[in-house]
Amino acid sequence: MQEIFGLIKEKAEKLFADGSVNRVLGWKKGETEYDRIPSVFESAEELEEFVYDGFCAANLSKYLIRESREDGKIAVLLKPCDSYSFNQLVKEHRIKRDNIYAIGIDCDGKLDIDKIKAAGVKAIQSIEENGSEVIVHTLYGDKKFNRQDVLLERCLCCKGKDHVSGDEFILAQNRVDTTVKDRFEDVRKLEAMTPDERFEFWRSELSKCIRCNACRNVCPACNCIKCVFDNEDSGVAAKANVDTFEENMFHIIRAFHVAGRCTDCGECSRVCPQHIPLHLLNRKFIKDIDELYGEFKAGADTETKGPLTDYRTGDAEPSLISDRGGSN
Amino acid sequence: MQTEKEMANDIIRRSGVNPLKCMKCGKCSGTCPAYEDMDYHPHQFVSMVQKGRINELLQSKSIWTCLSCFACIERCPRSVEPAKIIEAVRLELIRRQGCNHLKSDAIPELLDDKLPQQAIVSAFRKYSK
Amino acid sequence: MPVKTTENGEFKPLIVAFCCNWCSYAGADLAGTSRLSYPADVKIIRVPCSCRVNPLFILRAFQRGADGVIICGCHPGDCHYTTGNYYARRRMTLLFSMLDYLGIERKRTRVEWVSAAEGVRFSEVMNDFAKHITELGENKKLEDLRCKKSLD
Amino acid sequence: MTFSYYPGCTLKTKAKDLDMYARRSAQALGIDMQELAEWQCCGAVYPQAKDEIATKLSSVRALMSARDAGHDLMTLCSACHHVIKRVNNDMATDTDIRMKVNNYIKPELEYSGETKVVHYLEVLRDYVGFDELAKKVVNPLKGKKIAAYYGCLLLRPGSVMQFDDAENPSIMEDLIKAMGATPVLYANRNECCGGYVTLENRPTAQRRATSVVSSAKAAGADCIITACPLCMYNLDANCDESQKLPIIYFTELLAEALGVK
Amino acid sequence: MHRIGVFVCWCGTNIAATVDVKAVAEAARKEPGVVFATDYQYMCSEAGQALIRQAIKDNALTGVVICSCSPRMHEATFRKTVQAAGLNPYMLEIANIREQCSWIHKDIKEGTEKAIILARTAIAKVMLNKPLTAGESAVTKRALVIGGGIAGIQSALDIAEAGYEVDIVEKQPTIGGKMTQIDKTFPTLDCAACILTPKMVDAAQNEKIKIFSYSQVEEVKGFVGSFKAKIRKKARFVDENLCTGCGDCTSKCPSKKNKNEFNLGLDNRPAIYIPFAQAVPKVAVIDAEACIKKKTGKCGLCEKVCSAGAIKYDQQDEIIEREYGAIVVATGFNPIKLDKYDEYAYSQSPDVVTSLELERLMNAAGPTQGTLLRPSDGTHPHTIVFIQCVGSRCDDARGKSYCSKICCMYTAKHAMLIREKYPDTDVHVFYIDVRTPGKNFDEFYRRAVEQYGVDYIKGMVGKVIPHDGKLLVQGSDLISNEQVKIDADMVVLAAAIEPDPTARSVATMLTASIDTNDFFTEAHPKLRPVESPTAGVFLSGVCQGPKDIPETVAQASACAAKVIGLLAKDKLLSNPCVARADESLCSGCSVCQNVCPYGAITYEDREFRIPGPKRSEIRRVAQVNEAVCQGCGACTVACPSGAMDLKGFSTKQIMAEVDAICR
Repeated sequence: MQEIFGLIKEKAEKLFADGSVNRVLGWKKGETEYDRIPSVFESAEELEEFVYDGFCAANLSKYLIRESREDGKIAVLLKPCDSYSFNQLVKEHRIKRDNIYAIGIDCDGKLDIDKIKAAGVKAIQSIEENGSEVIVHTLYGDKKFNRQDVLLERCLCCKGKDHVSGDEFILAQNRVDTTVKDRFEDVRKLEAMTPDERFEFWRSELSKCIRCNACRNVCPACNCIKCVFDNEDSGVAAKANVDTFEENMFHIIRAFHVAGRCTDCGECSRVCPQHIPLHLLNRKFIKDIDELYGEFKAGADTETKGPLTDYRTGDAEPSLISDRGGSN
Repeated sequence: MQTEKEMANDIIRRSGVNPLKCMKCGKCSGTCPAYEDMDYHPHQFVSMVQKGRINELLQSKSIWTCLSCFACIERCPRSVEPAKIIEAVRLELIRRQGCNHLKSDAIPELLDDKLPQQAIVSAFRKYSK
Repeated sequence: MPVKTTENGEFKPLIVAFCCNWCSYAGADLAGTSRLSYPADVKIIRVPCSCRVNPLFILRAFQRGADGVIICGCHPGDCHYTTGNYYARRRMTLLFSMLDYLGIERKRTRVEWVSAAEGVRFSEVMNDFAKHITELGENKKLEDLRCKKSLD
Repeated sequence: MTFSYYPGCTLKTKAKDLDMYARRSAQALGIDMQELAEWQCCGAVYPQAKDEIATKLSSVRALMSARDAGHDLMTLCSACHHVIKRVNNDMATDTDIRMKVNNYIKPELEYSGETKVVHYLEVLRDYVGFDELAKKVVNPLKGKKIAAYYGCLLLRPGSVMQFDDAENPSIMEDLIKAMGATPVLYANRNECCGGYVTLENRPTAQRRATSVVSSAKAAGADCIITACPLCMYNLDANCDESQKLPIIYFTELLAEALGVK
Repeated sequence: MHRIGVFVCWCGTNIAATVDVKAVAEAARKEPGVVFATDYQYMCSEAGQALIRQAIKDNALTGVVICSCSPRMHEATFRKTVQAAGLNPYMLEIANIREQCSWIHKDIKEGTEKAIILARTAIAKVMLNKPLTAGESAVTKRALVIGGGIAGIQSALDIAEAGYEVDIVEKQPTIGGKMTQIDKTFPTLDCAACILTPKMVDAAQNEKIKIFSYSQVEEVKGFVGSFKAKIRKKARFVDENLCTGCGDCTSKCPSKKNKNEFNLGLDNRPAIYIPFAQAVPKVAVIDAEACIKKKTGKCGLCEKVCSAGAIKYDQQDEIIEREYGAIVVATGFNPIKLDKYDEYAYSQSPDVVTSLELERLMNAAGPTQGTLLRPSDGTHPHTIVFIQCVGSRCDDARGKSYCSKICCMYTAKHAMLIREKYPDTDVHVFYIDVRTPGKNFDEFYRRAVEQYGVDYIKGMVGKVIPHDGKLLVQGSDLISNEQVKIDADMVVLAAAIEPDPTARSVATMLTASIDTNDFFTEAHPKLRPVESPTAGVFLSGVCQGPKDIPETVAQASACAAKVIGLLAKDKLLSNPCVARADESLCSGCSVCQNVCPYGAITYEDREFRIPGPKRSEIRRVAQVNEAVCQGCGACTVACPSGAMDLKGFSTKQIMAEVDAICR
């Protein structure tokens, strides 16, 4: 990844030098060794702070909604999975494609600091990525991890290392495939539970919600000018959960609103301070859509009609759901 | 022992053919190059399997005379694929013990020195299990 | 919060029915004209088309104490607006599946296609749905617990 | 132009000529045919039933070897081409068969139909190009009236084989033209010769073979070319004496035209 | 401040017998915002309506709820009532306490309770009602007919007859369409030209009708009542106003070997030609690809012989802009190409022909002057085989899934005509089913069998083998359970018909919808069969689905009636309960546009103030064309931000209804 970092930086400098862009959207270091903040660099000098490593998980495409409306051209760095969100935003006319130079960059999976911390690592000084190893230097000595063991969940069911859009690509010679599980595995587990078990599962998860709106703010599909839940006129506006159903309602409707548009980038779950597995709601919709209406990958292109704005005369009836076996 | 209906269901499942798609136009039989060597013809296979008349088909000469030329599959306007049904009926029979149609000791007298290997291989695959 | 028991203590469910103006609402009218009864628990809201039914309405009804929600529209292919019920069908299928996934009883929601001529069917559908909801009992999982407490 | 090559059983025995001339011509045209190291007989008949798994394994192994070698898989015998191409299609489109075969073989990397299967003729058309081929002809077969016999296996079912227009193919006629000869069109060129039943039901095979050859003869052909050893045998051995025409592998004429016979 | 009045109707005993109407009025009066509530025996009576009007005035009501029968019964009545009292007609809600309450419940307590809830729900809704005004738009009193076949001509004639202007746009050099190529028509066997050409002349001579031949509609903008169309008039290199149709140029033209489209390529025509003798307009046209002058600059023979001076080699395409109130789609059909059906040897033998080609081979103006001869050698055929359903009723990618509907009848016609004219010719027809629903149709088919001895064989042909100048037809006879082989001289294929290839682009242009086969979709399959779902666009003829001539003409006239009904109006009043986009919330994502069945939504760039140094930004936002929107509400649910709402059924209103029921 080190050489990729170098290549990207070199490219960014060159783009500034030949004037083809006036800004670059990338990541810079935050307060900690594992905190990486999306950032707009406005000159080659500012690129000193630029960083690309295993913690640059943030999906930058959403920032383009604002940035692509600014003057001049902006270069953006897109990991393969980000390129889906990018396409989806182009499809929805939310970003101005002409003002963007999209660089597809290599990704060998992003690291989950919570998994590292869960292994009892404290007082982190620095983190070193070395091929399939991650070495955490702490005040109390080094701790080695197998990279695969500390990847974000979403990288374990990576949807592919190929970009679906981009003007140029900076890729490693040997591309690492991090896929080890089917992304619907966890959805299937939940489906196999009894309704009461599922209810308890979600009740305990969703009741943790503090309505901080981090999921909404990070989600590239949640890009409304004003969210219905913030709109006094919508009849559902609520700043905080007034009853136990409020958070259900918020999350169901949010998942419904992004259904057929969600690219499964997994940012919602990554940023949730309460660690609610929100991506399991989105994936349920994706799985249902795939099974009922044919496989659909939001953002795979910029033309295909989304499944909720399309239909077949022979579509399944809703009674399919109530006719499912089991209790209730 | 399976009933005819059960056999028919097995044949339908094994062949992957939906006989209900047939509109009974007879094009399969119209195009079949082995028609004259058959007692039951391709269109009859489709309708008899649909009706569950399997025992008659198991006795038929046709399951051995189908040339596997796929003309019926290619030309069927309803994508019914009659050749697959015929093969599924044949399998219904030859998968039973002792029902191999071609016995290996019968081979030598059938050979001539030009006969290609694939003639023998294919005959075994088609007619024996 | 609505009172959900009769004088002799039997459970009386609260059912909201969304009916499209052109087929199902007319079907309900025909049921009335033909004096075909169904439980008074069913309250109809008129919408132009089944595609006007927002998942928000359904969740709101549950939140406010409904025990069952049914959406009725024209039969697929007969939509007054040509395609509305096709979209409604996809939306509701996915929503219902999600509610099931969240552990909410899957028989509390239903979609039925009822034409303007199907007065008999409308009353049968409503009788059947009300029966199912009555069997399921009160919607403990989804109702507004806060309101319930204030009743105590 | 490098291909993994699957010759098949008959090309190692009775149809050595088909193979030999193909290799010589390929060399002349700059095609590198790399025979798969360990191939097994494809079975010569495509098992159509959904529950036939074992009979598809040898084809899948060949397909996997080609994939691992990183090449498209070239075939020459019509029967092998038919069987392997259709099994490949099953692996790509039928999840049930794919799962069962993979469970059985347990390969390191699951196989799901990635290999492209191309027939030698398709290589001539799509990779070499008939115009290019014509330029390399040193010995044009001027004046020869040649009937192409396609048979069933290369063409049908058209939706899977994707070889040529299943009812009105032209690939072999185009080859004949490229070699400087005159193609003869006749109606039975894509009708069955009855080859599969030659062992079991010779009278049918005789009737079919005669109808094919006589149709070509009536159209004025001097000879018939084919890509299939079974058709070759059948059209020759089972044709009525009065109707006989020379039956030749297309590769033999190709080698002759290219001057490498 | 809301001042709501509630009026509870007894409907005689219809309501009052199972609902305590006084209790309902009493309960309603206690609802917040209600200032007046009363009950009356018959609210819909003149006295009842007077009571409502008086109460509105006396109490300065801002909204009205009437608890009565179904709104489908009297909503319109009561709207007029409240309007007469000075209230906006949309400040009214009806609580249906008859059909959906008193008539279905027997227990008065239960009925009353439910009626109170229904009243409460209507009150909750009316509190959020907003005054709505139906939009008005002018109607341009002219219709555009796209396609000049029999369907288009008939629609145009009928519209013109009612006194309205009509433009016919036809892409060919002459109007007339497919019917000009047909020899005789079933089931009467009268000559197609004899009944069609007078209509073509009528159209040409009608003052109200303007024919744009050799032209295509390129763009349509606007909406019902006021469409704007751009028509490309292709250069024909002959001045239409000067040409007299004398034909001198065509006989002198040296470039003679060009496929004659009118005879389906069965013979040739010169580079400058008049499609056929009765063409309308009867004006020559130069085929630029065949013309020696156009290609090389040398020749110019036609210019020399033309005494009218009509030849204009440098003529350019012309774009004409016209306005219309209504559009008729009459784009028609074509037989499918048969190159994928070569088991029937269509591309291998000239003696295998399509049914339309046979029409030309039997027509007096055709390549053989009406004598049926084999295209290969010009001899009389003695055995002819007809094959039905070629490409129709197919499940595969080669053909069409539908029945082409006309083939059974025209094949019976062909068989009958051949047997009559050439009794020594054997005719065999392979069929799957013979479909003859139509007046005198089955009788016609039976005549072919019983009177003319046509041999109908139930079964399909598997292969046609050209052999020794003959065609060996091999097929199955399912009745006798045998494979039959017929040595035929000619084979005629009943090719499936498909919509004209322009259908798709015309549909896109008009935002009219088409089905998976490219046939235009009707607004309602049973009740609005000649209208497209897009207001102001009407369907005539085969563009909507396979039809024979009588059906086409009937539909064309029905279509004209609809157009006349529209053009007769001076102003169009639109339903005010339509969608509205809140620009401040719209993110321009296009999701609403994707689900709109009417193409009522377009996008515009608007400037918005934003915080920050830039102060403003341009955003793409949705606009609803209120004249086109029908108010289904599909967009409101598709829109995640709630920017799209439906007037009269707003999200807030429906939520209020839900809340009122669950209270």
